[in-house]
Amino acid sequence: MAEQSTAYILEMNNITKKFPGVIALQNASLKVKPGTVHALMGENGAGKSTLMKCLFGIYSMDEGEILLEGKAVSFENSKQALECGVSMVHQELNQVRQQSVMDNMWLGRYPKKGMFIDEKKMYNDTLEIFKNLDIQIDPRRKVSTLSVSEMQMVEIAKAVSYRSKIIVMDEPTSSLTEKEVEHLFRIIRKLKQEGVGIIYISHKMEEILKISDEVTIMRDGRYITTKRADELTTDEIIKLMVGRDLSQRFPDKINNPGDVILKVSHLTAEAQPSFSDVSFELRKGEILGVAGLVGSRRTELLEALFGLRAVRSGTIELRGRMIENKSPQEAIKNGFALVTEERRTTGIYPDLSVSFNCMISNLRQYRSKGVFVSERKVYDDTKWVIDSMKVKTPSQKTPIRSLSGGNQQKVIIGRWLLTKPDILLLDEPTRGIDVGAKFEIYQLINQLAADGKGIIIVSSEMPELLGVTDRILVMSNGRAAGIVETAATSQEEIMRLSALY
Amino acid sequence: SSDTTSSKKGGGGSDLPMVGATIYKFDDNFMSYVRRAMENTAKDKVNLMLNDSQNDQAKQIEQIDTLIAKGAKALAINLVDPKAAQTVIDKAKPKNIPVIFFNKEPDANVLASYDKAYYVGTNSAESGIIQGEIIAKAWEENKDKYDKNKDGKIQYVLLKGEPGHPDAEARTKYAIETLKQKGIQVEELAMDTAMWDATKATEKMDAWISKFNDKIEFVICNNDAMALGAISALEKAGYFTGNKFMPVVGVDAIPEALEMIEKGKMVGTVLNDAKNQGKATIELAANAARGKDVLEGTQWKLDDKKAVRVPYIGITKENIQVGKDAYSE
Amino acid sequence: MERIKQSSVAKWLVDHVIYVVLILLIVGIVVASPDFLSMTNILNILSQSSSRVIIALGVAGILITAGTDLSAGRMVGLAAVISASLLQAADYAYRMYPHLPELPLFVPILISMIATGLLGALNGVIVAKLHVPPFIATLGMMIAVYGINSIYFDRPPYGAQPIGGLNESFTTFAQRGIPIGSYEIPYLIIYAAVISVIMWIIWNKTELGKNMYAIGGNPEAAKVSGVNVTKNLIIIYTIAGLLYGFSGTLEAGRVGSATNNTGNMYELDAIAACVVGGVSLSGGIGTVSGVIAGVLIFQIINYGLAFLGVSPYIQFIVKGLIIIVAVAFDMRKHAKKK
Amino acid sequence: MERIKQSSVAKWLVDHVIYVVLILLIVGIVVASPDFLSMTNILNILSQSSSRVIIALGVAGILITAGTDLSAGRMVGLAAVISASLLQAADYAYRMYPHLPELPLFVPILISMIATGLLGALNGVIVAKLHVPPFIATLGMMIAVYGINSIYFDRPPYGAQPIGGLNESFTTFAQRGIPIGSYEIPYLIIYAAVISVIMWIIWNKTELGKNMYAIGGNPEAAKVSGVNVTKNLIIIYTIAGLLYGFSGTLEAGRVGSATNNTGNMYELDAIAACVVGGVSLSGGIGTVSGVIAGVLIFQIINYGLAFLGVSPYIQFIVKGLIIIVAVAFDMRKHAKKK
Ligand SMILES: Nc1ncnc2c1ncn2[C@@H]1O[C@H](COP(=O)(O)OP(=O)(O)OP(=O)(O)O)[C@@H](O)[C@H]1O
Ligand SMILES: Nc1ncnc2c1ncn2[C@@H]1O[C@H](COP(=O)(O)OP(=O)(O)OP(=O)(O)O)[C@@H](O)[C@H]1O
Ligand SMILES: [Mg+2]
Ligand SMILES: [Mg+2]
Repeated sequence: MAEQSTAYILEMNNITKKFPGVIALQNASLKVKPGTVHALMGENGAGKSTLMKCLFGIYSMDEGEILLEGKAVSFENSKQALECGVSMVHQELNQVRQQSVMDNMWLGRYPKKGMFIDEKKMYNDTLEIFKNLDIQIDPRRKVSTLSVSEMQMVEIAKAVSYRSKIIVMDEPTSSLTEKEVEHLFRIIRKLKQEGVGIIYISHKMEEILKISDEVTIMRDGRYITTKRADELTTDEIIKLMVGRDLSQRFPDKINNPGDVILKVSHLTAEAQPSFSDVSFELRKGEILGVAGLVGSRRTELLEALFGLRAVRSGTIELRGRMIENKSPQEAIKNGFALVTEERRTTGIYPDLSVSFNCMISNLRQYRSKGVFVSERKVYDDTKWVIDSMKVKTPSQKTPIRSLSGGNQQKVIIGRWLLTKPDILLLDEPTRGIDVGAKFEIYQLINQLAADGKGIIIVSSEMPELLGVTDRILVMSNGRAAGIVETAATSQEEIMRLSALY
Repeated sequence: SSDTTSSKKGGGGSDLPMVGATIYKFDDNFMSYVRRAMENTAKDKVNLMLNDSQNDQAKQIEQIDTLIAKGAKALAINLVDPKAAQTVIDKAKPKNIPVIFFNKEPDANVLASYDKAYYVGTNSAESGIIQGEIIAKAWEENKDKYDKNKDGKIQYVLLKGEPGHPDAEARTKYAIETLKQKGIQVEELAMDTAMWDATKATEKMDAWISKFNDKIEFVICNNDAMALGAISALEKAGYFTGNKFMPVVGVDAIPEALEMIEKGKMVGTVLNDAKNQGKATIELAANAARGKDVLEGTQWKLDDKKAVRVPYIGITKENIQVGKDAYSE
Repeated sequence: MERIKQSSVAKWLVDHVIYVVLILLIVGIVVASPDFLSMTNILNILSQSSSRVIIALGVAGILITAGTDLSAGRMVGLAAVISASLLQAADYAYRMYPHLPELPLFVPILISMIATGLLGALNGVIVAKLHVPPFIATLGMMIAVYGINSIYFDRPPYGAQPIGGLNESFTTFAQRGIPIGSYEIPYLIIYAAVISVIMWIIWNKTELGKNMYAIGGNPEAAKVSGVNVTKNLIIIYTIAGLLYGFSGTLEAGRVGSATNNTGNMYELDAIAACVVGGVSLSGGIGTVSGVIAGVLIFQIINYGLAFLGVSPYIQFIVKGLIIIVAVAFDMRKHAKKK
Repeated sequence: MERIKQSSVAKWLVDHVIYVVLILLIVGIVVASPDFLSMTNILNILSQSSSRVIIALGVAGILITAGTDLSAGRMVGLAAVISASLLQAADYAYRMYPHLPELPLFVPILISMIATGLLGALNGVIVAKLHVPPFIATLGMMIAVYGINSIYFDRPPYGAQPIGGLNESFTTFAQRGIPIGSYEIPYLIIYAAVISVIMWIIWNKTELGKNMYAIGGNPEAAKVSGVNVTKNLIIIYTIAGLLYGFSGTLEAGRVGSATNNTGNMYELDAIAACVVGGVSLSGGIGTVSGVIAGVLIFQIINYGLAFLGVSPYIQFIVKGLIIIVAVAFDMRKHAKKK
């Protein structure tokens, strides 16, 4: 018995955790060997993050035991966890945006010289860590000026820098490009060699099979099974996660692009540096992908189309009519919808209910008797979102804050679908969404396109772009590097165009 | 309009000597009359710079710094906190600037410590004493009506101004002491602060009426605003109609209180003679600013404490005209 | 199943702890003084709470947008002074406007409400258009409104005298009530009830209300969701201004007089009552019933302590402690380690 | 290259607009009254700002943690009363403690600071341990401290009399200064300068300071990074309490007397000065130099308006408007559309 348990660096046995109205974990278990990458998989809301938060002292578990190197532990707070050699990359970015990168790196463990903080050491150590990990970010920059992917790299660097025995990575690659993912994998392999146990949570199947040694699968808060990664295939994992077969990753295309509905010509942003001289056309019923490296200004392009960002020059033509979209209200009136990239800052209303989060963009349609909002219609629409997107939530009244990350994302997509847009702008729409739900979202996108909507998807997942779009606009350093037909292109061509400027 | 601060806007340029004045609280109803009298007296005599100390002694000290920096030839100071007089003198004395304190009296030894310091005003105790006298007189004359429980004692409730405020403390203390000195037995049913405020007074009175009902025989208020608030609560509870009556007294003789006295809803109040306080203050200050003897060409006399005393006057229905005259111009 | 039911009662209690506090408070006072539980006291407390509820509902709307309003009290004062000055009885000797005919009641009320409504709108413009933080915008407004009110108030011939001698229709409007049995249900309570219902509808049933919660819940997201943040904020601040105006006229009528200091610091009481009633200062959260409960708690503390005859200084200490304890108790629903 | 340089000057100006406002304000007053620019006036303004800077620095630390402190003013009052009561001259007739020997200056200062420091710590405990929102915790404290102070203050034999007759060493400590040429640099300025330097070091060079910014910027992040949020908050509230205590003794000494009303509403001025000086009410942002600039702006407005002889009521209006305009101006650095 004793021998067996020392084989594991971490054992979590029969963990149960209840929240008001939901049982998030029910006898969940996880056993991690040193020097391995242990993938933790499950649908959105399966309880992966909750299990990790119990480990890290953020939540206290109701039942169960945690053994770290064979010794029972139960951390009161994150400080204890960190001190005992457990560190974590959090699913939701947890940084103090007003402070510098190095302030964030050393938060909670500042190096000191006498009474005072040793800024110089902080700077040098940060630089050292970044150099080791091959990250090019000035440690003195304010976090608020970083791009999402840069923030994520800083989070990873920080977790690694604790020199922990266990590193939990909860969807570390959700905002990273493939190049950066490769980079992360190099870091992980190095850590593995040093005997660190890594718990890796991700919804990206390719990554899992590539990097992990063992896979534990959870469903509905319960432990399902643990298997060696090389014994598994993508389809098997999906089957274990979802509980049924899912033979295809992408649904068959059913849309037929028609006439041009949106014509963007020589669009240039007001505040430079940003995108400039971007031209493209979007047809009715077409799904247009936007590819590019991080920082290639794809997000800013969508923001400009939606009236969130001022335009210096260029035109937007909707069905032959010049439009301006000076504000989101105007954009919505013109039939645009935008699912933003940063769910937390520009998407959810954390303390408000799922139902509120669904209906807020669609208020005009709920006015029944004159000025009053019809509860009935709100209820029905919310129900539609929950059912058709398979949102896991205890009720419509639950604050969205307590939903799992992926489920929050589904609600936001649902919110915009309710507005029945003609042109749907999606910025990384499947970030953090499980395979099953992704399939459902692709199906929805297909259906919308088949109904004659125009759809623009910004994505950093190449297979996704290749799997669902009709054409792909490749952005490079703020400029349009080219537009390719999806059926006739390849990953290599897109990569080449991305690096054009 | 009355809101000009200096009789010559901008101050500096005038060839009249500058008198710097601070008012402890500009919108205090009594001080607004003193102020008006000061402004009227100051015309063509001095260049008067008025400051609103907003009931904050620290602010007043700062205003005095400003006035001295601005070149005031004399100061007319309505202290917020009478014990701060020493600090004022410490600032004025080295620069040899005369100081006329008014309305709030500094300690005698402090006043004596600077030969160019004077006082114009009453003493706070007097308003309490006069209020006590009004109560005593009304009580003796209407004992059979007022003494509801016929025990010969006044069961009173008292609405106090801001605790710690010199006027509130003095009025409370001396009104009751005066009654006792006159051999009238008193019993305090309740005392609470309504912070000089009519609204708060109404609410406290609501609670007391509900609690004591007919046990209350007298309502004593540190000022008229609270008296009016109390009357409002009493009216709501059915007083002043039929033969249900409650004697209420205040201090200040504000117009509405006079009206209430005429209507018989209030027994009396105490008039503080604003016109003469303001006039005397400026006349003394003007003389001081010119380096003359402070009393030169005035009707005033100094007592042994270098103080000009302007008396309080008790106002009841009998001499209501005295109160009204204070508002006729 | 059994267990779930049990815990859902417990959950209800925890979620509505503020009502529990309210009841405990009443029980406490009644134990100390059994005659507290009289119809007179209840009506007194309700009518004293009425104008406060109206102010608090105005402030609460702004708090829900993650704003704040420090100018509330001064606006109440302005409205009180304006309406009192226009509603003095014709035979009163010290009228501010000696030759003004007696106006029908609604005219001065309307004028007051328009004045404070416009100032409220100005608050909204400063916050929403100039992006001045609400704390500063309304602090500046609070100071300036006091200045304006003082200039209006402190004028010859009577100077800074309380404006009294209000005409009968006005005092009736604010002081009397509907006789029911041997009691009179004060009109004040009815006004507060009507306004509470209107606000409940606005908050829960209209686009404006939903937008209000959205703006407070996440302003960035609201912008992306197509909420016209500027317009909605201005409307919300304007409504608050209108409520202050109405409440100010009630204050003048209720007390029978007004000064430029009427309403001083009411905003602090109102904000505190809102927070005690569960409105979040960081926005997005709050209910009409919570606000009403918060105001009642404050008023019961005030009234109860005076009724018990607690010495004034001790009253301050007890009041401070009750506020803290009540909210600490309420916070337990969020605070337990998850 | 040329353009970049140019725009970086513009950027600096936009980022430091508050200093530009300060200078514009001074220029404005000097134009209206050229004799404003005298050494006396400058020293007056600086010494008047001194105790306010000390209070504002205490409040600012709390604001940076996304808290607030409404009890600051009342704590200042408590410290003023305590220190005044212990520092009355031996020959003064109305001493609170007739038989107390004249104490060395530091004893009463220390006692006052310990009292307010403990109350500050209590604020911290209520906020950090009981999770009461800072607004309510410190509102309750503000009311309770006033009660406590009043009980201490209003005692036999002299009752609620302002505490005066302070001994010479005390008034010297707060009213005098170091003679330089024909002027005297008030000690007050030196105290404020020393405290500002200390606070600058704490905020920028110590772990406590970094944690303070982190707690305000993102409390979740601070917690998961192993920051002991509770402990740090309690320390920050305690430091604020200590500062209020010191400032309170200075107030008593400067004014030469103290009452239970000393310090009333100082917190509002302090919070406003902090915000004008760029401290964010939502936490995480603020600098010592900004706080000092904020206090100076307020004091220059106050002093300048009085110096110009603007009528008091008009002063309120002008002051309110300047505050709004200054901050609106400052906000332009954030508000520009992307
Ligand atoms: N603080 C909370 N309060 C209430 N319920 C919660 C809370 N946190 C999580 N839950 C619930 O617990 C369940 C598990 O959520 P968790 O975040 O662990 O899922 P996950 O597996 O990480 O999903 P995802 O892949 O979407 O991140 C969900 O049903 C969620 O609604
Ligand atoms: N160098 C930078 N400095 C400051 N902010 C940046 C920088 N690069 C990117 N950002 C911010 O990050 C966000 C995303 O950037 P951008 O549009 O350039 O990238 P993207 O290619 O769209 O990335 P993604 O595909 O991940 O959305 C933008 O809001 C932008 O303001
Ligand atoms: Mg998760
Ligand atoms: Mg009797």
